[in-house]
Amino acid sequence: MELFPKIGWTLLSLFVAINYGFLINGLIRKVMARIQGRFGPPLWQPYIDMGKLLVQRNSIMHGYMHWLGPIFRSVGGMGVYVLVPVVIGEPRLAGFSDMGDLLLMMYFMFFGSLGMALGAGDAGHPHSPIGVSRGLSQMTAFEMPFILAVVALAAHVGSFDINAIIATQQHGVLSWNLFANPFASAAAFLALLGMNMYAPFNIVGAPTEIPVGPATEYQNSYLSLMMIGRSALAIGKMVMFMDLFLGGAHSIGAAVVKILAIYFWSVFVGAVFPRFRTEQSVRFFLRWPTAFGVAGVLLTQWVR
Amino acid sequence: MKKFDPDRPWDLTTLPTTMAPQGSRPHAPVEDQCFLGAEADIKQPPKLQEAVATIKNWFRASSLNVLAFGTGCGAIELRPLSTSRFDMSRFGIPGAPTPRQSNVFIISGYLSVKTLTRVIRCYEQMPDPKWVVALGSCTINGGMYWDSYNTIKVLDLYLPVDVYVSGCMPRPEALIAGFQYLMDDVKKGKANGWHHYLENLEWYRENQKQVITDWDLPNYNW
Amino acid sequence: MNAVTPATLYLVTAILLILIGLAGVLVRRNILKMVLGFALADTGINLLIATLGSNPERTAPILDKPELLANPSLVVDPIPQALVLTAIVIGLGVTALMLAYVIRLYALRQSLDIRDFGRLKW
Amino acid sequence: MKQILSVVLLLAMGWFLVGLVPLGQPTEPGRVAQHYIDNGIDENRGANLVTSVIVNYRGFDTLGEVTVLFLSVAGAGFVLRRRDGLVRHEHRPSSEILQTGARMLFAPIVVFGAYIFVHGHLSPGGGFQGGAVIASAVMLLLLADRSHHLPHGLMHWLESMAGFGYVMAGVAGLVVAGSFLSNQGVLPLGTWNRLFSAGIIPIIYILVGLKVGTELSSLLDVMIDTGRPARQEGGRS
Amino acid sequence: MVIDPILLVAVPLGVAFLLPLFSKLGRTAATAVQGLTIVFTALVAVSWLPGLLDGSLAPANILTGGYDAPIAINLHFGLTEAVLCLLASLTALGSLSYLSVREDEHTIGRSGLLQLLIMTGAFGLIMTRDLFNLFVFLEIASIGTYALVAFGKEETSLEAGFKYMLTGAVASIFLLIGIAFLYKLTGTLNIDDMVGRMPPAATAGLATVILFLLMGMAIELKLLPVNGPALDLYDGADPGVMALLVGTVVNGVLFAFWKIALLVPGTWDTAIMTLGMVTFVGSNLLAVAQDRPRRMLGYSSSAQIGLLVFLVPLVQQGTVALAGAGLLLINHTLAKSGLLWLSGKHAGETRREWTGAFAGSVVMRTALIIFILAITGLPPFPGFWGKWQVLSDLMAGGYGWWALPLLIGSLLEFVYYYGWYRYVRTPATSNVSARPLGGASDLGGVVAFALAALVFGVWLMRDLPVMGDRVLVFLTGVGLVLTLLRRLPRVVLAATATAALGLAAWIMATGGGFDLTTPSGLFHLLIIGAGLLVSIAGLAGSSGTGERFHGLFLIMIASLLLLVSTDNLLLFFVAWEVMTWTSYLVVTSGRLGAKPGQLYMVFSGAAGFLLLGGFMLAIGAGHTTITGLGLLTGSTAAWTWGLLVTGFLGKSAAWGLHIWAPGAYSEAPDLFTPFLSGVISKIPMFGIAMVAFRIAAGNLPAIGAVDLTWLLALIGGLTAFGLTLAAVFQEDAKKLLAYSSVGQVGYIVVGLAILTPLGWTAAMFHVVHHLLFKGLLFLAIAGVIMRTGTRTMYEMGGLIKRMPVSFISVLIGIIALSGVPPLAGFTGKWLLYQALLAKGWLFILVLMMFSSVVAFIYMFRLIHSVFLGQLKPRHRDIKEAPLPLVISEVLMIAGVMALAVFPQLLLNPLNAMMHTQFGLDALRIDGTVLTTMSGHTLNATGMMVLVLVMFVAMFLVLLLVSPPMRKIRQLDIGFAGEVPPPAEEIHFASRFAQPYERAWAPFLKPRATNFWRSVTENTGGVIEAVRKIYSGNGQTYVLYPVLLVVVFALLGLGR
Repeated sequence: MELFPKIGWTLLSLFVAINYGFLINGLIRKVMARIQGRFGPPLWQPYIDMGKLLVQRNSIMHGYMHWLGPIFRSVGGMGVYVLVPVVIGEPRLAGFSDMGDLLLMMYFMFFGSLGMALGAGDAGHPHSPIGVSRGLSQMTAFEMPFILAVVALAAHVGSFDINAIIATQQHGVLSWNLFANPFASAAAFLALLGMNMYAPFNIVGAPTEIPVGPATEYQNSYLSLMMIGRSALAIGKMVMFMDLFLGGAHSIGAAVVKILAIYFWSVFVGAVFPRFRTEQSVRFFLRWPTAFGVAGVLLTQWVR
Repeated sequence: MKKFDPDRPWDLTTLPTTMAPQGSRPHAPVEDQCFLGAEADIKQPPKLQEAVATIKNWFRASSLNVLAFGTGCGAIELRPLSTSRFDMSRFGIPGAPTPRQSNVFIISGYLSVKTLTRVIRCYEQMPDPKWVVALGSCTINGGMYWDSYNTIKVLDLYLPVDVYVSGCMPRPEALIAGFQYLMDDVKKGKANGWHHYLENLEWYRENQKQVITDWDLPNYNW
Repeated sequence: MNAVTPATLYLVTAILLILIGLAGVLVRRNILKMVLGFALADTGINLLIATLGSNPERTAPILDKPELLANPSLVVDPIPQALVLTAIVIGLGVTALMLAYVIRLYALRQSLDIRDFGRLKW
Repeated sequence: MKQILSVVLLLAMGWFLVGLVPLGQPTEPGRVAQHYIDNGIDENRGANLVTSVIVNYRGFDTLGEVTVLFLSVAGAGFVLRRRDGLVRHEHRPSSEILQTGARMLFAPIVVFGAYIFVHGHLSPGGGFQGGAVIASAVMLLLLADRSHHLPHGLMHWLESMAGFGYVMAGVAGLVVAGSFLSNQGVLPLGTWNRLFSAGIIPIIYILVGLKVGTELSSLLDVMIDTGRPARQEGGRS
Repeated sequence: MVIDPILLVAVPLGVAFLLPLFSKLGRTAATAVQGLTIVFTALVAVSWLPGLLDGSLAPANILTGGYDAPIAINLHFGLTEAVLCLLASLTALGSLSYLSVREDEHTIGRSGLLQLLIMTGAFGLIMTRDLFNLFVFLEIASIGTYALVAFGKEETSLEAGFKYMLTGAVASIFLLIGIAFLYKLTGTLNIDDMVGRMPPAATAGLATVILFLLMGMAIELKLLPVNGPALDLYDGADPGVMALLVGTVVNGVLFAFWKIALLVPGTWDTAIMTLGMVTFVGSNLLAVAQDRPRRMLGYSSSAQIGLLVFLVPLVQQGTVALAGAGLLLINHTLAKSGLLWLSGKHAGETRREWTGAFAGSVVMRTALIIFILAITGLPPFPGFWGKWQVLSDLMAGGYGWWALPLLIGSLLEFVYYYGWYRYVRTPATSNVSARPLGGASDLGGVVAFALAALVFGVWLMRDLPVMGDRVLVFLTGVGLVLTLLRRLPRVVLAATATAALGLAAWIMATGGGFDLTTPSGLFHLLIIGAGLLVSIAGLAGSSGTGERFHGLFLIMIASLLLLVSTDNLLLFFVAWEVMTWTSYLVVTSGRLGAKPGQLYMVFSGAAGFLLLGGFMLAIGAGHTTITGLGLLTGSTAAWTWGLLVTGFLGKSAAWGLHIWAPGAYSEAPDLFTPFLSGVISKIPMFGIAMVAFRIAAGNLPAIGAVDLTWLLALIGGLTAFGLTLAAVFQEDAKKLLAYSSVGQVGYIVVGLAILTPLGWTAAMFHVVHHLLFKGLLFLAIAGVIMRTGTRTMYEMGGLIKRMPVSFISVLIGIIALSGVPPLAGFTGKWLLYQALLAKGWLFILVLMMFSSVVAFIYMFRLIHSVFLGQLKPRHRDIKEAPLPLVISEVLMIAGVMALAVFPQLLLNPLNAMMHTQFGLDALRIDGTVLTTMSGHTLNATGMMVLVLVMFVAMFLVLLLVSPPMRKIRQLDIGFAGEVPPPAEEIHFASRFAQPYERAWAPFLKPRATNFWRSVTENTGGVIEAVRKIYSGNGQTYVLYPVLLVVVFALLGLGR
């Protein structure tokens, strides 16, 4: 595909994805409220919040790194999204996924977090690095089962190429990795709980303890950029999970549904669990999810 | 006017009787002046600008983040607001744990002088525009603390109050009603306490320093 | 050993002297007596060397008589005798030095017990 | 415990040493010894083969021996160089009879010693024996009269010169015959069994005698002179 | 013109007899006469040396008494004797210069005599061929020793001397028994004559006779159980006296033993070798626990003599070349005498009291380290060549197993010598006397011997091809000069070093030395480039470098250049060891570098000996080149590979062997650490790739079901993971980077172990990239340390406002390190993971990926604690790092960015390199797209462009949507309305990863440290128990010879 049409399609796709992320966010609030017996804010409340953030009248800056942090965050989120192919056989929605493979995506996910952490650190608020410390600890922990799961899948096809992994899942629902390699899937979906940072793994921003964690000193336009980044990252991640475990999507509709399904897995878990302390969550991820992951890798080797 | 006597804090006659003088701080950019009540001084803004300002105010009114700061016994009445019975989130009013990200400051009840210093700081760290909701009689005239030696009586002397919710204590429903008023005012651009505070900062400071004898607020907020 | 030859007798005596001397060194704690033990052992060594050159059937290797000069095989091996002389002198030298040491050691610690001279160890 | 172990070990060692007894039985002289017996007179003209061996064939050993003696005297002097911790003997003057007798005996004994080392190449005895006899005379003097002082200057000079003379005699052999301590050609060998015979052997033996005499005397002097330790408390005895 | 060697004995004897008379003339006269005599003897020996060396002179047979042996005593004067006599003369001369200033009124005129006679005794011992004469001279030497040891403090010396006499007397008795019976058995006393006349070995009693003879010699030689008095002597007597003895009596007795060994039947060889080796290893082991340096030197002497005794039968059999043993002996004499003299120059009794010794004296410090390097057998000192010769002869002669204890003993020498030096390097505290004793006038011997050791060692290298290499010789020469001139201003030193390196770089560049398609070319570039960057940074001239840094640095670079370019095992090892000791010296020149330096040296020494073992196996199999290693097969190949790889891993601080690394990295001078981490830790990687894997090319057997390369990869993975985890919990910036460095080396190990073109490409790519970014990090941190004066991270903070360039350096560094796109760290990791996946080592792949994730914690921690958060008030006025540092940093940033945008710059040559190494391509590179052979693509340049575009776009967006923005003050944070406490209290940096620590607690026990601690403690316990045999009781010491005789006899060697 030519470069400029590709850029155009990618921008469009990104725009849709971010909006979808906003809607899902609103939906989550609504759903959570309903679970708790409340009415909840309107579905478009994220848009309102976003609008409000953009029309605040003044803003602060602690330092240049503080200022750059949200940019890293948004670039990281959008980067992840443009690196995944969303719909099978649809180059217009594949973004720049030809630049690299699953590894690139996995490592690019850190880009935003790293920049965000740097920016938060520059703010000089003690809660920011505390949150970062918790986040990093938890992240390394959930990466263990996730890496195991990814390696299991990659080893199965002998490649980190995401299209190759999708290709093996095109023989009916049962050929989805979710069923073909249940151990790896279990590991990955448990890791997803940590990745999405809903309860019980929301110690990072624990409100009232370390108010909103790393983002303590951010406001207004910074937050709006971060919202964009978070939406893109969430959708990108979900698409990646979809590609890895749910056989990808043949149409936009399928993608929308599958993304929603994957996302709400962590939301529903979060709705019923209290919060883990950092070391508890680290230990949690290093126990059963890791064991599942190891089983997944062994399964792959056995199948091969 | 008698000078304020720290030994007789309940003596309301020492309090300033006149309202703050105008114009001691540079005023806000033009788009907001549509609603700042100073229409006489400037020429009527274009319609488009007014429409934009309306939209902006609508956004502001629909997403009021409340700073999680309970000052007095009224704080206990805030909690039910987020429960399923009252559910203030349906108005787009979530809590915000840090002043950097909040828009509304509820002064929930009596305010001791010691707390006042914290309140001032938090208030000044909130981004503009921001609003103060005074909850309960104590914020109006001292209420049952009218003769306390370390409780302020009239909140409006120290921070610009946008909405009073009277009662001792007011029920959560009353607070929600107060919020409705606030949202109406915000939408109409009438809730301009923050602007008033900016403009009359010296006056507020003077009042604040009168009660806060050990003034140790660093002046780098402004 | 069918019969006890004189040489056997000398040798056994020499060995006994050596052993007694060494026993003195190893058992007595008085350093003066240890020195004496070495002197005794030296004597035993000297006797041993001398015996190795001895032969009861022959005479001393001093050819001061014409009949000896004519028949030199009547004399014994002169070398051990020369060696003994050297050994005696060396033994004397060592003993003298040891005694000098004993004097200074006694002056140093007011004791002759070998166990008092064990500050340097390990 | 250690003593018992020592005795046991010594007995074991003795048992191994006794095993050597059969080796020590009389045998014919070895090749070298036979050479000395057969050719000793021809080569050195000294009647006393032992002296020939000591001074000529194994003269290098003897030089070492003299050195050992010299060294032990110097060493004893070195070790005893300090006097701290020692007090001088307070001695009663000995009786006049003893002193006179000792003085009377001194000269004959010295002469006897000289006789022994001068005739070392002819009869039993030699420099060492003669020197020892001379030293015994000195000891007699010292014991008889504790206040007696030896003429240190003279003795040092004699000591040094005798030793140096020995080395020079060796060097003379090196110069004349090309071999250190060689007896060939330095002095005429003379006739067998005469006083003036055997080349430089008597000369060396005289030097050795002087050397040994003075060395042993100095040794006695050093030791007698040190005094006894100052008596103090402490220490096992 | 040669002088008759008999005068060696005659002249000193004659002078000695006259010396009492000379001393009446005055002290100076006596000393002058004595000195002249010794000089004369030295001249005698020297006059023979050239002729004997080139064979134009035949060895002299000197007659005494006018008759030839066996009728009279004869002396022999050949090359060996000449060398030994020369050594004896020189030592005597040095000791004269040392002792003459220490005479008191009692010793004047007396000790000189004894010294002269001891020397003479040694000459006699060396030259005589008569058994009884040998005994006489032995006694002369011994009696002289007995007397002379009374020199100095009586309190200790008399006690030691008396005990020494007691055992000496026993030795005399034993020897006389042996000599008398041998005469009886053979009828002659001449040794050469006797050899032909020895009765058959089965003769009854012969064994007992020989046993007594040998045991007498064993006592004189001070072999293991009977060396107690000798140790006391080293402890108690004046060191100058002991130095004299080492050069004269000890060597003489050793040569006497050589002669007596001629008489001993071959059946005794094993016993002698065992006794010698037990002495070598045992004494060295006991020395480890020794706290008193002088006594430690005694143990060391004992050990060295044991080694030489071990070699005597082998040399006589012709298995080992005499030259090998001779070099060891010369080395020992030079070094040990020098050490003893130096030990007398300081009043310290225990090692602790040696703290900061000689701090004021460049000469003494330099001499001390030269002697220690020499005695521990490092190149270029003679001991190294000796050891190499001996080891190769042992291997070739089928005595390979004996090399094992030899190497172990040598390693123990490292432990205690560098343990001692550690205290010397530690800066003195006020309550320790650091004043050298006795002025500078007695340093003649020390200086001469140090120079002699150096010059002789270098002279031995004259035939090696290395001397022809201009760059090496030039760099080494400049380095030596700079080392000696180290008191010049640092800027001058740094400028000279930079200029020299620049010149070297230019020479190499014009000579095609930087051919990146060959491993040596690549490493040449890395070494010279990193060297230049460090030198440039050194121009800052402040505390980042030790005073002797620049000179040693140049020598080190020369050795590294040699190391990566040679094909010769010997040269490789020489370069390796030179690199080891130069880097050790640089590490110890850090302010607190002494203790970690010791650990570094011990582990490096162990690594070196493992390599030596591996090389020796190869040499034993007949291969002396690195290419020759490829011809090894079967178990030899496996063992060689194992030894080499273990050695290389030890030097690169692989997991389990890493405990030296953090200390050495962090305490090394700040500017050296980048080089240590960037280059020196890569050299073992070069070794694994280019040396060890010559073997692996397909004929490495598997151990059971485990593939050896998989095992290596596992070790690499554990290194990466374990040390990354350890880095997370560090509070010290340099320690954190140190652990990180070592962890990163684990990635390279894994890459190499994969043994595919792609894996090696990944490894080599990482080598280069790690050098760049870790050098950058270390340099930036060095600048920060320089400015803040602390290494503890939580004492810094907020420095981004004061040191922006350093911040950017660290930022780039950690992004590169983390592997986050778009910097080249990702490219390296991508290559590695692709290679691992292709190889199918899944769990190692997981381990590597997981480690790289864990690394995020410490990376953020580093940059946050130092640069972000709250600026401390005391750092409010600090400046950016000095300009030279900034220049170096900018150059490195340029390098990192270049690799990130155009990885093909490096990957193209690497591809070519892999093609020559494997015959296969690793990658296909079309423009900016990398494609592995299995068809996976990565577009690093495109990635970079994408990220940059998005970044700029979002930047503009933020600018656009932001309301007016205010830069607020530092402490204006939302602190619950409170006024924040001072910056120190709200900088969250201390114990940053505490929750993580709690979660990992069961895995965080310092297992490696505990393991090594338990090793040392258990060994220490054994040593403590064993060394109780030296009870200090003279009687016990007499008992041991008797015991030894009985034991040997009971073992069947007697009777």
